[in-house]
Amino acid sequence: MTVPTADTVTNATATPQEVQPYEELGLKSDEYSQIREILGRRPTQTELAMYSVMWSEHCSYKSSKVHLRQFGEKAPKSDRMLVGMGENAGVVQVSDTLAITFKIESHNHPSYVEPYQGAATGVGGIVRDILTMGARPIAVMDSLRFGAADHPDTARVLPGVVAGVGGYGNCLGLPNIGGEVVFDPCYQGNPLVNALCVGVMPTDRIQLSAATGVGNLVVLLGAKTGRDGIGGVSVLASATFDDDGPARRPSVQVGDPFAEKLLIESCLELYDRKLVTGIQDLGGAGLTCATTETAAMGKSGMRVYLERVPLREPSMAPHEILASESQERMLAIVTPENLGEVLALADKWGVLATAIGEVTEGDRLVISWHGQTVVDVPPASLADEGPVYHRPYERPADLSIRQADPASVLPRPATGAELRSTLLKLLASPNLADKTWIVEQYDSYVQGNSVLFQPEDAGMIRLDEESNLGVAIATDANGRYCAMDPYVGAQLAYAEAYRNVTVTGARPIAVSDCLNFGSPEDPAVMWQFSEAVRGIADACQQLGTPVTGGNVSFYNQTGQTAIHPTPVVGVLGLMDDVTKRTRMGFTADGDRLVLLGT
Amino acid sequence: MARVVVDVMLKPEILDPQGQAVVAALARLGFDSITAVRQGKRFEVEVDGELTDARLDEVRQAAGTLLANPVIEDFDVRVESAV
Amino acid sequence: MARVVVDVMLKPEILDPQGQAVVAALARLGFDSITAVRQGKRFEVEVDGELTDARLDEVRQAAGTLLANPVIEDFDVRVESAV
Amino acid sequence: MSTRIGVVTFPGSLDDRDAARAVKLAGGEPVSLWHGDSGLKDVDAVVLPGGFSYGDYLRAGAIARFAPIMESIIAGARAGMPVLGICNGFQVLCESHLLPGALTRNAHLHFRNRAQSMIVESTETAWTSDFAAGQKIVIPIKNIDGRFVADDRTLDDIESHGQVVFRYTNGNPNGSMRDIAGVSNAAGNVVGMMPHPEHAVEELTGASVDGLGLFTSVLRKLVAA
Ligand SMILES: Nc1ncnc2c1ncn2[C@@H]1O[C@H](COP(=O)(O)OP(=O)(O)O)[C@@H](O)[C@H]1O
Repeated sequence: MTVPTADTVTNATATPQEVQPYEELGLKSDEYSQIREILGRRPTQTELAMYSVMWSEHCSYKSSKVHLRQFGEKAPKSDRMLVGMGENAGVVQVSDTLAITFKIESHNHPSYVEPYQGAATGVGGIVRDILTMGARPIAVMDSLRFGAADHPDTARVLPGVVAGVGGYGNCLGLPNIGGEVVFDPCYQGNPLVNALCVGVMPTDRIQLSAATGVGNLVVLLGAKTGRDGIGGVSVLASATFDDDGPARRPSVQVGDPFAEKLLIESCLELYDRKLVTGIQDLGGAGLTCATTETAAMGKSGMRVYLERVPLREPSMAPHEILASESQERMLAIVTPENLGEVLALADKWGVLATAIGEVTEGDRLVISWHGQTVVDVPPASLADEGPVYHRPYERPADLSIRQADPASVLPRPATGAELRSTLLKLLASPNLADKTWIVEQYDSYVQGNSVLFQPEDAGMIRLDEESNLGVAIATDANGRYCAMDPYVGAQLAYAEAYRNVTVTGARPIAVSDCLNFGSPEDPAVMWQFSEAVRGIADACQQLGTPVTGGNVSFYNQTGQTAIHPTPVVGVLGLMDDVTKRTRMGFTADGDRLVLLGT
Repeated sequence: MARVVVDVMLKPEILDPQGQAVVAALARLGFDSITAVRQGKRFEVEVDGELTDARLDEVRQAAGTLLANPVIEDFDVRVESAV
Repeated sequence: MARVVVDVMLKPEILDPQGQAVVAALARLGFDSITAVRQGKRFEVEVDGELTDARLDEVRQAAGTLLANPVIEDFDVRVESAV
Repeated sequence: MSTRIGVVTFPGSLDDRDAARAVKLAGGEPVSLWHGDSGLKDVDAVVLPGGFSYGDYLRAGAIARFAPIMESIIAGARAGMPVLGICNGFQVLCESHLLPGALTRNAHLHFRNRAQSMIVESTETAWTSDFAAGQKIVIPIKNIDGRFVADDRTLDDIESHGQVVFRYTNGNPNGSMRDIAGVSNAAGNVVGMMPHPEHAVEELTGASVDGLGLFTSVLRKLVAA
């Protein structure tokens, strides 16, 4: 194969006037100018692709950052927090020797395009986040929202999503211990697929993502890199290939849970043998994100040789290799002495491992491809110093009208017959109906530690067979409440998850959230978002449980119509003795029923 | 009655974990002249009555709507002939 | 390099729930001239070097040992030709 | 000296730790065996655990069947060593032709996870002597390729020789022919079953403790031998 020439740093310096498709890549003209200013020249094509993905809403949190700060500022004091927000997932201490990490994340849009693979890779992604922290993943949950139950497209999306969540999680050997299924026409073109994973680790095995130690090697573990999920940067393709080059640019990622299972086992063995000094999973924005974030976190430089990256398709261009979202990959930082052992261990599990670069002096990320330098940037400018927006927000104009029409004005059933028909209507509603046909597609027994699972209000997992220490988790959300009042609605979701954990006997200690909203460019949506965040942060303070991590998903809307604001809240509780758990059902004849609360 | 075959294969650039697992197993078993395997689906479709152009078209449409997901798969429709 | 195709289908007497599900779904979608569907697997196998009889035999053996389970499946090996 | 029961880990095995826990709770000594090794470490019996070996790609159990360790296990099984295949392990044993029939996609095409009732039909095997014939037990199932199939002659044959070990009752969860949940070889030392006895060994986490019987049966037999 002859190597096509790439747009190099030298070339970029020499051709400042070249017109670049930054708008097609989703960058605003002031963002583009900012990039030129940072670099002191125009970006190379590869650099432009990297900035475009790293400065996207998805990676940079540019619209949500200013609001999310409240989670830190208002956080109640907790001496359990070993790792806070900022790393891949927060870590909380649960005993002298054990720590827990958990997080919830969305994979909404991909699940609409290809329900099975979208949902499957959503599970795969959150599991890698947990693995990255040094934890063994021990359970998953899924919080799902679809359009009307009787809409034909729901018949396409729902079975695929459920099969995908199950197909991936079951194959990894992760018990599914709970979740939600909600139907509402507002999710018709924007189903929500939020997956949660929880993992456990000895406190001395926590891993961080910083690339440190000049001379240490950067090792790529796992699957070969293909053209998965590079839809965003495909506009650059025409500049690289002539017309007969590869035409299709799939933005769909295909999951390989078997590869991920091997990745999990090999990484856990790497951690136990203390063979890595830093590690980061590859998710959105693939290698771009992993290299810039590890370098920025370590406040170091990095040198990467792209031609060493094992490719599924040899014709891939540098920007494609860097933007690829091929699944089941991790990036590890390894000392040169340990490299041999790392490669041998990976080989034992049948996992591909390749040294693709090294940690360097200074603060530049330099990437070459067949001897041509295609990237030379300060990594922090991509990872941490992206644009931050204070987007305008404004209370939606129709909110007062909505609020003027509360449930309390609806007619109440007055007779026995009316009551009966109301009850039957409720029982027949898809949102209240039995979910067995969904949850029985998920393995709830694997690992042999599932103490509570469907149909219980919260899932509970035993962590230690000797001490019977365990954790309970529940996720909840109510988009309709939030549409009426996002501040109170988010707090109600929080309170519900909190209660669901508490009724098992566990004590809530931490919160993770997944904030699903419409377009941040719509001031009404931005208002809903800011209110929901404020609601959760205030609730954290009142209830004394901090947010340890989460995820924001914007642009869940069709045309001008956004979904209901849907913050999903997951609460984690600690159970000192899982044999003392309280089940949901009646246990003995003659027991009294007592109603607590208002 | 006629028999039409629809072959559905993952697009070449889409990851095919099954094919990869198969080729690795074949190598372990010593079948080493086999260098690559891709796994897809084969549907044998029976069509009522004579195989008119319209009916064949219907099969093609069925393939594009249900048998294959064009986002990740290519398909090929052909009238079965003795091999 | 040569490409050999291996088709693997469930034996006719073995229930094929996938095929049945497909035909039911097609009927719901209004494709009613399709009366039966059976779903099997198609493997595209790349063979190194020239396709000698010995190499083709190797593929046949691979099909009988690994690609198909003779308890429930039949297989067919053929050299790919343009359609 | 305690009785050693090997539990094999293939790439993609999931219930290996659970099988080891069950062996221990029953009073045996679990010994982990690696797919790539060929020695059996002097174990007295072997459990092939559940999971998705090799991702269940191609066919469930088809690739694991050719793992190096399987040569020793096949030889041991032929020589009378007790072998239990659970779920994916059952699939591996059928693919190895140590057991008759095959396991195919569930008739409803879905993965199914539930606590399932079944009847113990044969107490003559190495793994079921602690049960009473006709005993009804509850054990979880969780699989997508669990539908047992074989031709009519084979089915008649194994029924007449008492090789049907477990039969589903109160509803067939996957369309298995003649409601078969587990079978044995003619000698009774090799048993395969889709339900997961290792997930029915503790009240706290299992659907029952009925699964312990399989492990206590084989331990009793081995001690007596
Ligand atoms: N998508 C899902 N994944 C896993 N478990 C689910 C899912 N949806 C519902 N469940 C579980 O099914 C049970 C019943 O759910 P649901 O009817 O929503 O009850 P509730 O209204 O009490 O939350 C709960 O245990 C819940 O965790």
